[in-house]
Amino acid sequence: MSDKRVGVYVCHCGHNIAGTVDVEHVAEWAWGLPNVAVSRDCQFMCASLGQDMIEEDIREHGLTHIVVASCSPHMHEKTFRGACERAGLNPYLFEMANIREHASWVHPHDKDGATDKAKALVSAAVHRVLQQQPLEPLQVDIRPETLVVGGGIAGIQAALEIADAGFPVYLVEREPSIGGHMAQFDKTFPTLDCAACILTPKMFDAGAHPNITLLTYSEVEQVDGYVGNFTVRVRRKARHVDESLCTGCGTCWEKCPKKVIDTVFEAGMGYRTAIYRPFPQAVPKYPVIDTENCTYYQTGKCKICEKFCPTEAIRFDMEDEYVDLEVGNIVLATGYDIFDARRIPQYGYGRLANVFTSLEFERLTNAAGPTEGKVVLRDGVTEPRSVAIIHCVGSRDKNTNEYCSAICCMSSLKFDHLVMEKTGAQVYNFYIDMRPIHKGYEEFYHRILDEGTQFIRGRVAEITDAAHSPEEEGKLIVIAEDTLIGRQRRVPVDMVILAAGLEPRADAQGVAHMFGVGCGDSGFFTERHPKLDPVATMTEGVYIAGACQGPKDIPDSVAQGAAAAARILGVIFRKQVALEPIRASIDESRCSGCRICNTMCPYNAISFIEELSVSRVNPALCKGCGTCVAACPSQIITGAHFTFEQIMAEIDGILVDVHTAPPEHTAVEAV
Amino acid sequence: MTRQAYTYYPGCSLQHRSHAYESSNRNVAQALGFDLVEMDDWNCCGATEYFSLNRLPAYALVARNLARAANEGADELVVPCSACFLNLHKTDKQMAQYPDLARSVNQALAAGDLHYTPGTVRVRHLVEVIISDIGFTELATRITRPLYGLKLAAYYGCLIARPDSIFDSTEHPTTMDRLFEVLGAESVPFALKTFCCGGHMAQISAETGFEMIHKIVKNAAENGADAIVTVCPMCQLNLDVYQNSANKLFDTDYQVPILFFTQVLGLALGLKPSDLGIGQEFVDAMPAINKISEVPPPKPKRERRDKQALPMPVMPE
Amino acid sequence: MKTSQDLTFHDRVVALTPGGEALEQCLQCGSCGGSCPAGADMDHTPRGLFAMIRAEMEDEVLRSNTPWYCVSCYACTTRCPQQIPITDIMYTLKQMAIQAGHYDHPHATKFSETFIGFVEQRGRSFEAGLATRYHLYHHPTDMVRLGMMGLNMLRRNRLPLRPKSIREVDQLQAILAEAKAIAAKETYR
Amino acid sequence: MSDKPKLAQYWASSCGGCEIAVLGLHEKILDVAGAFEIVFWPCVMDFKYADVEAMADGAIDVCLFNGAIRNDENAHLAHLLRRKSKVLVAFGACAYGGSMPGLANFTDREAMFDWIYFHSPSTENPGNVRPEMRTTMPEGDLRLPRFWNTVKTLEQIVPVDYFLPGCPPEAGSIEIAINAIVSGQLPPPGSVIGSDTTVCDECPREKLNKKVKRFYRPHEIIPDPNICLLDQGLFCAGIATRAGCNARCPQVDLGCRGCYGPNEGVYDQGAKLIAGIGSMIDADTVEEVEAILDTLPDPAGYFYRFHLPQSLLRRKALGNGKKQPKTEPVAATR
Amino acid sequence: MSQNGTFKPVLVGFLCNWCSYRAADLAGTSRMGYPATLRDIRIMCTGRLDPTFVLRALQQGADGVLVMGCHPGQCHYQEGNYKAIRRFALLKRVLRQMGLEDARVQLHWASAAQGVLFAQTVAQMTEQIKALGPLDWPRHWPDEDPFARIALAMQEDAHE
Repeated sequence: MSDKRVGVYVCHCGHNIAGTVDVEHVAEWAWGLPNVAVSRDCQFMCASLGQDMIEEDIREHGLTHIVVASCSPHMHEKTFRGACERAGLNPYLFEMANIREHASWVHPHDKDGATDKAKALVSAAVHRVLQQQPLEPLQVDIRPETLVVGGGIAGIQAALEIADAGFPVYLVEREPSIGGHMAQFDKTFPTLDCAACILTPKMFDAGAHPNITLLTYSEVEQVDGYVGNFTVRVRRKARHVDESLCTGCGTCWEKCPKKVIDTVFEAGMGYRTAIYRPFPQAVPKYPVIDTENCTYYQTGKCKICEKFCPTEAIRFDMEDEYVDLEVGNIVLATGYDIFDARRIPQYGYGRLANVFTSLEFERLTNAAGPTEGKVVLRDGVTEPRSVAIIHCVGSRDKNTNEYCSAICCMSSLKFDHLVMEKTGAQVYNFYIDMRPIHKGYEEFYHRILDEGTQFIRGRVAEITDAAHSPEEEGKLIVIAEDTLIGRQRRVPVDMVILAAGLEPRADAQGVAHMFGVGCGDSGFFTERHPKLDPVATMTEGVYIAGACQGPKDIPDSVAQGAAAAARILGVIFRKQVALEPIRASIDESRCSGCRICNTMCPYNAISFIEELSVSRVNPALCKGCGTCVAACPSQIITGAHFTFEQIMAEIDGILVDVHTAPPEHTAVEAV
Repeated sequence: MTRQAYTYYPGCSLQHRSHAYESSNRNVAQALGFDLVEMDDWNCCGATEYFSLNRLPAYALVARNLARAANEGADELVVPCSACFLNLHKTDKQMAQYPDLARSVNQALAAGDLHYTPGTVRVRHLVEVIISDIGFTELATRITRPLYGLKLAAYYGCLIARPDSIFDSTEHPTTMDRLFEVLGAESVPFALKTFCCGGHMAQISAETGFEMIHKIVKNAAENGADAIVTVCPMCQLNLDVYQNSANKLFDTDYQVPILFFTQVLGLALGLKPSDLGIGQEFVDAMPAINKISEVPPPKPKRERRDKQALPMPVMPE
Repeated sequence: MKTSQDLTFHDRVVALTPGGEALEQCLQCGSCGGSCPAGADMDHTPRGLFAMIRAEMEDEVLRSNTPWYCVSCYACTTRCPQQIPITDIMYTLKQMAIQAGHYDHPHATKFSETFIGFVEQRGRSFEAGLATRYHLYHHPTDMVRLGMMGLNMLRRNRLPLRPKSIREVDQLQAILAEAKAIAAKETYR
Repeated sequence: MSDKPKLAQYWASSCGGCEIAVLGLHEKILDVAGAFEIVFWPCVMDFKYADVEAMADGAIDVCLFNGAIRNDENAHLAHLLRRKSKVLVAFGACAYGGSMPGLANFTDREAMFDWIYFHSPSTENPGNVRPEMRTTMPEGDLRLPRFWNTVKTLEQIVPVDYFLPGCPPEAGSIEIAINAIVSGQLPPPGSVIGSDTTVCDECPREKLNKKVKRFYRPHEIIPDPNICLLDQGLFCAGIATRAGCNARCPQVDLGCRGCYGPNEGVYDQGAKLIAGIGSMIDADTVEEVEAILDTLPDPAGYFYRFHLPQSLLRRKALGNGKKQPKTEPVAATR
Repeated sequence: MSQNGTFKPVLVGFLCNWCSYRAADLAGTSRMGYPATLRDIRIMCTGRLDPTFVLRALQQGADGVLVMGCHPGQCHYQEGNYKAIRRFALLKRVLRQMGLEDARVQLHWASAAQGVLFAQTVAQMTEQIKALGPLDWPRHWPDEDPFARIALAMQEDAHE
């Protein structure tokens, strides 16, 4: 151990650390730690001056290990590893002590405590670094194919960007057509252009692109492998229509006698047939048979579609197929679900007929929707003369979802305009705060104000049909405190639109699990860094785009789709990617073959070699979590960079000032 | 499965102004084959009053009951009054949630040689006990006199629906409505089923109280209810005793009798109205009871769906 | 340990309410005021009161009739998107108003005090006594109407004239005395 | 005086099984007798402590010390033999890890005496007799060595050169050790003489993917003779126990007891059993996990059966974990 | 360890890299104060927590050990925290048998967004440990052998 020479650098971070922690004292004290050959304090370690100092000391003082006490390793570990590398030192012989986020910033009123803690953390890092080994990152090749999961606007954008750059893309969509939620909308804020007009060309491009393989009515079932080399199993649900023969002429669905409520595309507001194409602009144009509702599958009779199909494309015996795709990178763009407004029973959705959700209203107002764009009450004929739009339904509410759904203010303003344009009804908006925060949004708000909408600042307490006065009879009464006047108000209206929030897809947890990404508190997929890395995830090679990452509107979804594509293109062009060498390895000469570790690995990186009766780790599959390392009762699995010896040294180091001395001899009573 | 016997906390109201509830509870319990064993030397829960005056004594007052019930070896305490239920339940819950509170309360209890460990006694409302422990299937087999033709408004009041609903929802519970259907009666739509009866408001600010009472009675009457069914002596008192005062204030003449749920349950079990304390109410219940028919009403025809109408949102079962 | 003098009014309200910290999270959305069945009679909506608490308007808050109109229905509490225990805060405000001698709405207090007087004395409430004593002192003009009602109650066997007591009144009184003693020196977190 | 190396063997707090184990070498014991001059072995020959005290320091070439350190006498002999021996071997599980006597570290002296002399169902003690360090009799004072609160391993008292694990050490292991000593080809001091893998390596049972929904005690099921006992829910410490015994216990349907102690490099055998056994639990909620663990009573007893005094924590907390004031003797707490 | 007679506990924390370490970072960037009692060690996942680490920390003088990871269902490695739950439950049982109070060793969850929860957890545990007093584990090995101090010291050296 004597030939090891540790350099310790304690950062002031301006006043950030030095304001609380006695930085000079810590640096002085660190001279006394084992093998410390250099200990200095510095204003800003991350600045070039600080980095240069490390490099010079390595060269001049022959330092073999480096400790920097500054901020979180999530902030600058890479920076300092780079400095070590430039000076010819293996970057894994560097260790960081987090004395800013974990000390100075959280103990501002306890300078002594913060200084003691900083000393303990520095000591821990010094003890640990002495045990660290040089490691080499793992280089893996990147396949050029990309999988995009989800054919909404974010997924379409990502697929097109990559395909246009000349690389193959598989675009998987669970519904019969790509298009996503955007295809359900009529107008888009704030410009009020028609959603179909701007979406359809993109859908067509995606469908016709030579580099894009469209896998609609399909779902990913299994993901194996790692960045550059994923193997993905996709289930292609049986369409029961032979795509090579179908011309999309529409005879089948025109003849189909079975009508069912379309809860997906029409949001429960309209009907479709058992063999159906969700909407006229669908891509691909082929219909599917919904076997749960098709009369033939229920009773064995009917087959009318088959009879009328001019190209004999109907295939009742078609079965689900599986295809295995080899891809280098994955974009998750699985979108969102709309908040189920029944979870706020006081708003009466599902009980009071004329309470609609925003998605229902989108269909109502869509020229291709069930009412051909007429805004009417649930009876299908009556035009409302007064409409209330309730903001923040299932958003900003600890009882449902605590987050802001980001799009409801703007879509409510859009509804205001559409209702007034189509019916001339008086519109009331009940809101907590208005948040029109992007370019052109505030202007749109002003326009709607000009158009004569009433804005009542107050979260709606309840919506009831229990009238208290003649003018309330037969109406829906919206009860809220108008917080601007501090009085309770009862506003009778004909129609209520609930601006329901956005939620993670119901199966988001399962999808996250399958692709190895995390879900935050809200259930949306977690990005690698909320500010600086918003489309990458903790799993190398898996990216996220669109509303699966958090509520967002169309422009943001498109931007994220493109951003994910740009990240992936960068990786594809590099052809190789370096992986952190934090990997487990088994000393096979000492493995007893007890197989405790075999069930531990979530990535199936551990296999049991029967003939040798030992277990083995596939380093490319291992993600370095260390659960097998902890499990091994023989202690012969090594978790690189988080070895037993390193962590034990860190524990001893962190308690350097409280190491319990051998107990003093105490008098013992006579027996 | 129902137990043989439950430790029972009747509460003050059932001892005087709501005898009817007490007698119907006892007789229904007997008919259903379980005992309500009154806990020894219980004291008033303090209603909503004590918490307004002095927080800690209020908790201590309630906790004395919990501690004594625990000392009796009870792991459950069945309460028929919603206010008592809330106070007992809330004290137990908050003592568990806030250790500081539990410490102070137990410090006070120690003056009476008592101690209460939160979570020891599960406080339950009688209606929930009957519905969950016996269950609809079993209840259906016990019905000897179905309440055909009787239209009832299920009035839950606040304190079993909130702050923690003992049923399905804090806003629009439907469990008791299902009970009425099991009894053969019809449950009418009732928007104000969890709207407050006003509590002590009728005493301290009569007009405020009467307005609330009037809203509830009006909504039930307009939906065709023959009677409003409650689970709480306070609700019954307000809606019943002050119904005419409220009528006077609003110049209406609603006459909707207010019954306890054990009274209608008792009727369906074949008990005599007099055994159920019917007759003690201010708004006479007999006209409603006389509406009960021997034969089930004809099934309402399913309305044909209007071709133009839009589908209602699909409700999951 | 801070004493009440060191704390702001806001802090004291929070400290005296189990779960009261949530008060700091008020969004001023008005769900409470909209939900309140007695809201129309309140001089300030609960939301307004919370803003006043934040603004340290102690005097106005404790003189407000709002807490006294609270019917303890918990509608605001369950609907509050920030899960503020509003009903419990109303209890706290009533208690603080009484201690400050600030309330301008003695009916409710006197009703509560009369009610609790019986409970403290006997361990049970006493309806007949409550009605007569409370109205005799505070609403003597109402006695005629009340007398009629009392008679009706009596006729229906709903108004026993003899109060009941619990057996171990001593135990209860000892507990309550101790609780009051603790409450009197209630320390603030 | 012969030129043969001088051998001593001593029996501190232990059952004596280690002594028998040496005899278990059968005819090879004669080789031992032939190779060494036995200078101290109270179990088989008459020696007095004074004989040892009279030796020059370092006069003994090899001392095989078995038994844990339980009282002043054990400690005295440990120091004495250390001083007189060139090579001190902690022989067997008691000297190495504390073993059965070490399980007393789950309690303390007072509680133990109380139980043994007063409360145990098999105790009959009409005179309320209890051992005292000093008893005055007409003939004079009788003295007993002081009985300690805490059992220690030999290494916790004096520096030890080699450790020979096992309860008792297998004849094969003893032979290896003796041969090494005789031939002078000793491993570096401080080594444990034995294998550096675990019992599973020697166990012929077939190992499966370890997931259990409950544990069984040996009387509850008849195990499949070919399948790993742990896979069948029977506790076996083999996964975390140094190999060397040829998996004796698992071979006869009995889960490994763990007597060979932790594997090479392991600080705490119990911790490794917690990790290993804990990893097998097939449940995701705390409630389910607890329900499964309810079927494994006394985990600390199982996991530290042979090595409690040697483990990281070494003994159960005295005084309920509360720190005692420095002035008060620790032994006074119970 | 103690200043002016007040006991300031020393807690060793094992924080998972993805959730609770980031929660601690967030507590820092948001300047949420908490007592300077916790000294944290980063591990990639609570599934990496070797029970030996906890025992070592207690043996080396920690008054308590706080293990924190991602909420169940939110593990970066899918299910490492479930493995932690299982091993931890067993560890707790053993520690209980060793006479250790439950509050000394705790397992909690905090997502990367829960800086507040992280700070609260540290504050709460600090209070609990303060109430229990110092652990000072080696004092539980009353040393009756006057020579043993030397031996122990040598042994400690051997481990370094």
